Amino acid sequence: MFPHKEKFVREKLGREPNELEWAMIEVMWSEHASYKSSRKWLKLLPTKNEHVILGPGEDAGVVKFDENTAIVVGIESHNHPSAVEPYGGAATGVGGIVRDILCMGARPIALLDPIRFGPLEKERNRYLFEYVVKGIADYGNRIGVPTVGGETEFDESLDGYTLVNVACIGIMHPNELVHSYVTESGLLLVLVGNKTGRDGIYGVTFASEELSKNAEEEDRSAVQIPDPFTEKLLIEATLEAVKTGKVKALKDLGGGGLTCASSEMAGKKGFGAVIYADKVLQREPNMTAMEVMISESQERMLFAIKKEDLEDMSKIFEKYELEWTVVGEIIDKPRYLVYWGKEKVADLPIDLLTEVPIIEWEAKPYSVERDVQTPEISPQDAFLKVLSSPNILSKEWVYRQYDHEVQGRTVLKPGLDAAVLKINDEYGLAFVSDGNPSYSYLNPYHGAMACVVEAVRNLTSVGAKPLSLVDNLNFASPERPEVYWSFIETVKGLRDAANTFGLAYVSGNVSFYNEVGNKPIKPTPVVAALGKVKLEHITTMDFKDEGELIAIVGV
Amino acid sequence: MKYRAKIIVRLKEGLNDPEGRVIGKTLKNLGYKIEDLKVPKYFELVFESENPEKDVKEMCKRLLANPVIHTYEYQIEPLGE
Amino acid sequence: MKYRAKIIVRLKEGLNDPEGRVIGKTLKNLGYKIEDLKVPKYFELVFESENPEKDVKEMCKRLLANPVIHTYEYQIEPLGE
Amino acid sequence: MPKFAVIVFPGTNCDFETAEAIKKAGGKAERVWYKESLKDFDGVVLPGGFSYADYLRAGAISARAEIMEEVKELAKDGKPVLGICNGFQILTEAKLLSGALRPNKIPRFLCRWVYLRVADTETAFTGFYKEGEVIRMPIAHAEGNYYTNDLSKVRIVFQYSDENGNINEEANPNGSILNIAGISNEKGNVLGMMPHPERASDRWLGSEDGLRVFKSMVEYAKR
Ligand SMILES: Nc1ncnc2c1ncn2[C@@H]1O[C@H](COP(=O)(O)OP(=O)(O)O)[C@@H](O)[C@H]1O
Repeated sequence: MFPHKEKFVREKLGREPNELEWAMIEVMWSEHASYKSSRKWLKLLPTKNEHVILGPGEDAGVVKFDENTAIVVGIESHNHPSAVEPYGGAATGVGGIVRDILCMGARPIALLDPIRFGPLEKERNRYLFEYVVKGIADYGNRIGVPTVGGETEFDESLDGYTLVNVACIGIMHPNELVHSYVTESGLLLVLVGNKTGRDGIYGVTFASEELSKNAEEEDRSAVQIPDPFTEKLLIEATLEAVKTGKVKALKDLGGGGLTCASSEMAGKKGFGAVIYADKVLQREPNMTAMEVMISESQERMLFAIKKEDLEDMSKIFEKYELEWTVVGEIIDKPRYLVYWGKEKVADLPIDLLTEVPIIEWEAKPYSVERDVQTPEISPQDAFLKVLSSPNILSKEWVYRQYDHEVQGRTVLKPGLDAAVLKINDEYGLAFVSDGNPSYSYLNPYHGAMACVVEAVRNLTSVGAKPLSLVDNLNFASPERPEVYWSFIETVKGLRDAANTFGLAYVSGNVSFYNEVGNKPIKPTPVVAALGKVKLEHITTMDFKDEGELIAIVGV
Repeated sequence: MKYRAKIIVRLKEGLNDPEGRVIGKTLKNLGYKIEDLKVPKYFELVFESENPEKDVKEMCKRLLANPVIHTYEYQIEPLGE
Repeated sequence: MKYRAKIIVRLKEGLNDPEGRVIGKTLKNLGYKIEDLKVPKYFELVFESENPEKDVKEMCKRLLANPVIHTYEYQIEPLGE
Repeated sequence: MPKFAVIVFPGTNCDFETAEAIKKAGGKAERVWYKESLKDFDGVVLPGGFSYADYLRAGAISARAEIMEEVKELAKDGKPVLGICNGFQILTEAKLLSGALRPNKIPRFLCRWVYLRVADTETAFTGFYKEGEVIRMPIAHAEGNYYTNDLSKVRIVFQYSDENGNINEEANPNGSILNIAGISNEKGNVLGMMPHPERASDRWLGSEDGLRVFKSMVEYAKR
């Protein structure tokens, strides 16, 4: 997919990579891991202001709430896996974003789930809807992180498909921030959590391609069985380990598995790594080095710690009955070496994995305000039609299945304009997500702006002052010129709207290749926003008393 | 005709099975020498059909199992009218 | 000796089974003529034992079934050393 | 000041806020990992959550942990033992309370606020309530449908009701017999309840009705 990839790699390496090396390069160069088609444009987004402690670039963003409190926030999509296995796909989507928050050193305290489906008239769409919700519920509830809001939307264009986005926030003291990269050599790399199996092999490349017609039957390796039990133990063990101050770097294993986590951890500041792949605990017999290196088995975390701290750390992992092994070491040369027993099975310059060239696809504008027919309909009928649309109906069926109160912080619960979580005795954090693919389809630039504006309006409706934003960009294949153009327009819209409010994006996610049967989805940017509100000043949307005046303010 | 079907839905070989693992471990802690424990899904149904085998297969594909991660097996016995 | 046991844990007669009811209803909505659907719990285990029958009974009593609401049945087959 | 252990099993997830509520009610609270000991405590709380992810049956696996032997000793000594949600499920599975908690009548997880009628004010946990009082608390469970074949062994403490304290089918969120939301043993020192009093112990979270469960427990433990 990168036109001169093979030539580039061979020239840089001075030889032909072996099979394992190719596999690792393949994974790291996938759209999902490298952002090669989007990186250039994402640079347009504002990412700094007085609230930002850490912007995009690591597993999640960090926002200052007050002197003693930092809020970590991130958003992820799990569209492809959820379309083939809604329960496991959605559940592991929750697991992934929760670990992203966790690996900054923060306790995950709330989730939002913007989810989208085809029309409910069809059996397959109902099946996807029911099991996506069940997957999110079963996972979020079991790990004790409340799902406090989200969106549920149905649209013709998603027939047979689903967009599952999940945003998560965490809380920590600013001093507890742990980075996802190392700044010294000699550290041990310790892999903690679930054993590694053959699941998710080539998951990232899967997420970087269109779904085939027979996806359901074929893609067993692309989905994983969720294990919220282990995730919950990982959360507690990781937080206990972080509190000791002995965790030098931390990353969760998601797309790209061990290859991605360890190479990014080592490579970011110019170090390298040796990986002893055979030391990775394996769930299935006869696994190869390649399978171990790129498996996307869930519920695993990679810790970088000093040799002398290994014993203390291992006690924590063992207290929580988690399995762990030392799987490698940080070296001061920028190389990436993999051993299988005594045999060296891969030897690459690390930047061949971590510094992937960008791609720019052809972008072709389509005429905005596409020629849609304005339906001939009486105001009465239109009114009824709108009110009876599943997009307007109460989403109670969804959020009643979510524990939205666990951890004892949820002041404003689902069903209102935004959720509010109590952060201390005086202040709360408002959290909301918005997307509107119908607007984005008609005019991607204005549609993107509308997402930001709506999120900000929802924050203000509960009395909160906006703090920061994250964005999740769900698009079809960037190789389609009109899609790529709509992507660029969307980013510009996000940029301009945020600048208007003086807001910054601290984290985000891009998911391309969302299509089924050769049909692109509508451009679907989703924005999640954080705000700060004095508990005394929280407002809700219900009328409070008879005789109150009703006014509309605005243009 | 009426039939009774017993359907077992299993996770495909090699997939992570946290529930089986946790229950197996608990039995080990209670002193039993468990080598392997699985908790497949199990359905018993009584239904009317002209074509029971086709119906059962379909029910598995459409609802009871997900071919991406599951295999299934079934037994059908006639129960008379 | 090694054995394989298959254990089925059922709700006692007369107790309603909300899960079975919902799955049954969903299948009816998909057009099948379901008269009854149950989802007993089902365990398959491989274990070592001197006294397999006693062990399986005990495991059921101590963990796998709750005597307040469940009955259980099992099959055991030897697997050799 | 009486000191309570809040037991943390793998998968327990309401331990922090439960400990907070106990402190707010005037007690000392310590989170205790299930491998540790319960010596030196004046009472025990088994908080909500998903111990062992609810695998097998909610509460079944935790109920077989060694620490439950110590909980039984404490209960025998007349000290207060409170099980909330998953804690209630564990107490029934451990036979500290009779009956069983079955899947909800609509077999899904259900998170919402309910009204409860206080049916028994003589237990260690209800001293601060008035008999027949109607209070508000949230529930959040998938297996809260209480069943027993021997009602003579239970003291009904809380029942799901409507706003006015009527016990009826509409007010029953999960199918429990007699709308039971909480029961205690004969002595009144072991209580299991599905609703979450710790989530109703702060005015910002919607109600402080639950705090009195902990206040009553603290007061009882002082005796
Ligand atoms: N998937 C979901 N998960 C949790 N809460 C949801 C979900 N979908 C909708 N909600 C909640 O339902 C309420 C109404 O949602 P929505 O119709 O999107 O609101 P609005 O139209 O006011 O933006 C919000 O409080 C929202 O958080």
